[in-house]
Order: sequence, then structure tokens, then C-alpha cells
Amino acid sequence: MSEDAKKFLYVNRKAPYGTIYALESLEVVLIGAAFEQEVTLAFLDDGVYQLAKGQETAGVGMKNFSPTYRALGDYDVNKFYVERESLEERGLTEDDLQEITYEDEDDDWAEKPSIRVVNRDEMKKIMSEQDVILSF
Amino acid sequence: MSEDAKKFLYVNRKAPYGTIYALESLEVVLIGAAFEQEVTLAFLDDGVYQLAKGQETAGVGMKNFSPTYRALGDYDVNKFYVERESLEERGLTEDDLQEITYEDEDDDWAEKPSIRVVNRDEMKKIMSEQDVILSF
Amino acid sequence: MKLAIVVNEGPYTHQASDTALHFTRAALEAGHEIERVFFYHDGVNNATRLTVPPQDDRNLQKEWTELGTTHGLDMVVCIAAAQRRGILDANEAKRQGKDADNIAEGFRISGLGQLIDAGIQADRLVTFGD
Amino acid sequence: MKLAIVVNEGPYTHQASDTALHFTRAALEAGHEIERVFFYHDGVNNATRLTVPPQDDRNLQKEWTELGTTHGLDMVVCIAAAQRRGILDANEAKRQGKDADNIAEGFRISGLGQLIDAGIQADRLVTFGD
Amino acid sequence: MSTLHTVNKSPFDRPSLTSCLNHLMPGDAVLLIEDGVIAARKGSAFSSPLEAAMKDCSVYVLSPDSSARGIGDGDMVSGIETVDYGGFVDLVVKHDRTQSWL
Amino acid sequence: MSTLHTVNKSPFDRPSLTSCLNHLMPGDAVLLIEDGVIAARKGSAFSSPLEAAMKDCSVYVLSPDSSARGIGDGDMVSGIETVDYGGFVDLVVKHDRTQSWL
Repeated sequence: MSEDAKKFLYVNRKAPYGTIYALESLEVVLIGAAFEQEVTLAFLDDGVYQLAKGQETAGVGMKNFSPTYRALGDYDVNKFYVERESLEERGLTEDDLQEITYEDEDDDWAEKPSIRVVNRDEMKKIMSEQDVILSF
Repeated sequence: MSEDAKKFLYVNRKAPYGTIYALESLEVVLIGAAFEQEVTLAFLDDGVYQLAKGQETAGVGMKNFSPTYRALGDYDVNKFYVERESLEERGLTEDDLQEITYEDEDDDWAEKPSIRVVNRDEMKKIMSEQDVILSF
Repeated sequence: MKLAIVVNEGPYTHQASDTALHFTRAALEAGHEIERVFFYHDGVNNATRLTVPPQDDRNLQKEWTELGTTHGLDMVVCIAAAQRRGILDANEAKRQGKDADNIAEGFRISGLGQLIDAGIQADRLVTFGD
Repeated sequence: MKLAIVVNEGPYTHQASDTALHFTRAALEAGHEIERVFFYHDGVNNATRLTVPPQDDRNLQKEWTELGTTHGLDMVVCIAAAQRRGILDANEAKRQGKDADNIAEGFRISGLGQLIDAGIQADRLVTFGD
Repeated sequence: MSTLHTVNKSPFDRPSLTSCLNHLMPGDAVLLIEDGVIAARKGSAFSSPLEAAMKDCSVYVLSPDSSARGIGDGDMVSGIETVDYGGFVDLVVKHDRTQSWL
Repeated sequence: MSTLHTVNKSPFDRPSLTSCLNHLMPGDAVLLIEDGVIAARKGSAFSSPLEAAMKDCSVYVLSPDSSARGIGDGDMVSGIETVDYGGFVDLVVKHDRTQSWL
């Protein structure tokens, strides 16, 4: 990553499928990964449902794009911050989210979890450290 | 009004200008007035702002359509039910709404108020008495 | 039973069009009659033949057109809402001095009266929106 | 200062396009540079030249086109979002086998990379949406 | 005479479910569709209001929508019934009117 | 280093204002635009949260939007400042980043 890389934050606050924002946010993340910037994803409010385990979309006739989140590690996108308070309000725990990992090149390619559940105060600090915030 | 007229309810729950639903709801009401059905308008949640007094839209460059509500009496649309609880939550009272009247043909064309502030229980009863409910 | 369907949002952005399509199919399978499908607000955007969704995604305009033509559905696009959003048939394009039109097969452009009329004629009216 | 503007909703249905237009005008008046205006999601619908808003209403496509051509703004419509929603230029129409196009003057169709690039180049990025 | 109410938005994102529940009459039915199914997940802030509503109303979930969002039948507040699109049609037919809480 | 937060939805219709206020850092500013101005009306359920936020953050309202919704300057929670589109641009420039709570 270059010295003058900017910090990009993608803020995801909407549930998948009911609206297209989650999918079209993911499309930006995929394209953005080629730009060698520092990328962070935030999932809060209903956005936490984007990472829910066991999504089955055959019945609604829409494409299940949840596996794509698991591929993001290969593009150096491995900072997925999920807000704990948002999970709790919705009756969800970290176990209800799919497992997403990446291989850490700085640690002998050890497999590490991409998802980090943080509380609201940590999330607010993460938000305050960005250069560019894209909201979906 | 014919014997077999249906009862149409227009449910308005969104603020004006931020989205087009309030304006396009009003356009349906205007066209619908020609159909000799029994028409009732319900304003609840942010929909109560559609009737707010003193709307000035020059700054946003949009057409101020609030005067049109005052013309509906001429088309026999004179039942505007506004939910009291929705007003109160928003810090509004009936005095913050524009005055809308109609002439009652069954009472020697006496001028009467079209707006009736009702509580939630009355609103729920009004909703339950309709044939067709159009939601905006 | 006679059902009227109202679709208030465009394809893909909101799920409303998908749900309305699945509902309409299920109603036809159950032997009900569809009085009319009325497209209002951004729902008029379901009627453009210019969409090119990704290969691995559904094509909602095509699905509506196929369902409509197979079952002879009356699929009406509100003229006022359509003009605001740039959905035109050949007649409207000519009348408005536009050099192209974009309406898809199976849809017709008409007035809001068709929505009220659907409410009067149908036994039930169901709205799908944002 | 260099500003990037993102418009995520179509005209009329949401106020986002109006606010973005007023904001962009004010930024130009204050002497700022507009790095790019990027239209994403339903925002691509601002770029159809087929809209016919009522006579007494504003014409948002025309206002964008005028502002863009007057000030030489780079107004980019996301290609993937545009294809899903039926916004095409002549090249895309040909490539996709469509018999019409609808893009308005002043807009160009390009990839999502232009959004990221705008974020990198501009000092500030402001998003207008639903 | 009863009403089928449809709610298509998450109760965390819109007031539609809350407004809907505030306007139910005994014997009415609520059908959660699209993002509205998020309300059905047990242990959420909306479990209690739904349970209260089920005292004199029925609550249904459109199962293709709950499946899409990873909400299994066992994850739902007990007492909620699932229907498919055909069941949605039956509910519309069975009730005298449909009110969509958009 | 501070952030300008914009909120364009009514706090009664979306959780955006609440989420925004929950993620403010001291010195940040909140600008209410479009239907977001509904939060500014005094005596509403959101007056207290806004007053609390104003202890270490600034709150602004885009006046063309409040005027459109019939909310006069005297109708607003005290301490809120109004700006026009030019003032909106100045706020964007003055803060290090803009976060839109959509």
C-alpha cells in the first residue's frame, strides 16, 4: 500500500435483498480493492444482516451474494467491523454471522478472522479516523 | 354518491418534499374525486407534516403543493383525519396545521372544518371500515 | 376472486417489484383473476425495455412482459409518473418531441383513473412499495 | 478546495438530486472546484433525456445538463447501475443490441472506479441519497 | 370483517411495524414480508410487541424472505406462522381488505 | 480533526439521527437537511437528544428545508443554527470529512 493511501470506510446500515444498497455497496468494495487504498467495512444497524449465516435466496429468485464477502480477503479487504449493540438489539450474536477469514501476509500467512465485533465507542472512533466515508 | 360507492382511504405517513409520495398521493386524490366514491384521507406519523401551515418552498426550488389541500373541499373531499398522537410526538398541535374547510350541502352550505384530529383508537376504527386502502 | 396489484417502486432498487411478480404468479396459479397491475411512482421504471441486468441476475422487465402477455394481464403505467421519470411509448415520445421511446411490450400508458377503477372493480387491492 | 459529489437517488422521487444540485451550485459560486459528480444506484436516472416533468415543476435533468456544460463538470453515470436501470448511451445501446438510448447531454457513462478515483483526488466527498 | 396488514420494512429501520401494531383490530392478521421479516427473529427488541399482538391477532412471515435473510423457522418468535407466496394470496383473499404499511 | 455528519431523514421515520448522535465525537457537527429538519422542531421527542448532543457538538439546519416544511426559526430547539446551501458548503470545507447518514 502506498504511503499516501487514503483511508476509505464503507458504512453498511441496511439489510440485504429488501433494497439493492448492500449489493451495490459490495460492488464498489470489489472495484475499490484494486486501488491500493486502506479499506475498512463497517456494519451497523440492519447492515449486520448482510453478514448473516445461512442466507438462502432461491425462494425470492434473487442472487445470493453473501459468499462474496468471504472472497474479499483475497483482495486485502479484511477489516469488517460489526457493531455489537446492533447485533444485540436484533437478537443476533457473532455465531449468527458467517465465518470470514483472510491470510495475514505479515504473520506467515496465518488464517485470521476478518470480522471483529466492536462496541459503539470503538465504532465511533474507527469512523473518526477515515479520509473518505461512503454510505450505503 | 351512488348506492354501491366504495369507501377509499388514502393513508399518508410521509413528510412532504423529502420524497414524492405526498405529492403523488395528492394527485391520486384529485383524479379519484371524479369517481363518486366515498373518500377519506388519513394523516399519521410524518404524514401530518403534509398539512403544516406556512410551507415556503422557494428556497428548495420545488412547487409548494400545500394550497391544493384547501381546494379538495370543492371536490367533495372533506374528511381529513389527523392522528393526535402523531402531532404530539412531533411537538405539533392543531394550530400548526393549515385551516381547511368545505361547504356542507346538507347543512345550507355552512362552512365547516375538513380536518378532524382523532386519537389512535378512532383512527384504527376508521381504517377498519374501508373497502380500499391506498398507502403512500 | 378479482385482484388488483399496485407496484410503487422500480426494479432491483427495492424488492417490491419481485414480491409483486411472485404474488401475481401465485394468484394466477390459484385461479384468481388479475383485474389490473398498476405501476405508480418509481414503479413505472419496471416498464423500460432498455435495462440490461447482469447475466446471472433476473430480468424483471422481461418477467413482467412474459407474465403479462401469457395471461393477457392489463399492465398499466401511470402517465404522469412515467413522464416525470422518462418512460415513454412511441405516441408520447412523438407528442412530447422526444427522439426515442423506451416502453417494453406488454405495458400500456394510461391515466391515474385506471388505479381508482381497479380499486372499484377488484375484490381486493394489494400494494407493493418502499 | 476540490469536492466530489455522489448522487444516489433518481430525480423527483427523493430530494437527493435537488439538494446535490443546490450544493454543487453553491460550491461553484464559492470558488471551489468540483472534481466529479458521480451518479450511482437510482441516481443514474437523473441522466435520462426522456423525462417530461409538469410545466410548473423544475426539470432536474436539464438543470444538471446546464450546470455541467456551463462549468465543464465531469458528470459520470455508473455503467453497472445504469445497465440495471435502463440508462444507455448510443455506444452501450449498440453493444447491448438495444434499439434506443436515452442519455442526456453532459453525462458520460463509466465504471465504478471513477467513484473511488473521485474519493482519492478530492479533498472532500459528499453523498446525497435516500 | 378483518384486515390483512403487510409490513415490508425492518422495524429497526422504519416505524411501519410499530404503527401497524398500534392500529390492529382483534381478528386482524399481520404478514411480515421483505425486510419486514427481521421483526420475527426471537430475542429482538420487537419480540414482545409481536407476542402482545398475537393475543388477538395472527402474525405470519413470508418464508422465502426469512430464508433469504438467514432467519430459520426455529429462529422465530414462537406462534408466528410461515407462508409462501400462495399462502400470501390466500391471506389476501381471506381478509376483507389489505393495508400495506409502506 | 472533526467530522460533518449530515442527516436527511426524519428521526421518526429512520434511525439515522439516533445512530448519528450515538457516533459523534466531541467537536463534530450535525447538519439536518431534507426531511431531517423535522428533528429540529422544539417540543418533539428528539429535542432532548439534540440538546444533549449540543453540549460538545454543533447542530445546524438547512433553512430552505425547514422553511419548506413550515418550521420557522422560532420553532426550533434553541441553540440550533441555520445555514443556506453556501453555509452547507462552508461546513463541508471546515470539517475534515463528511459522513452522510443515509
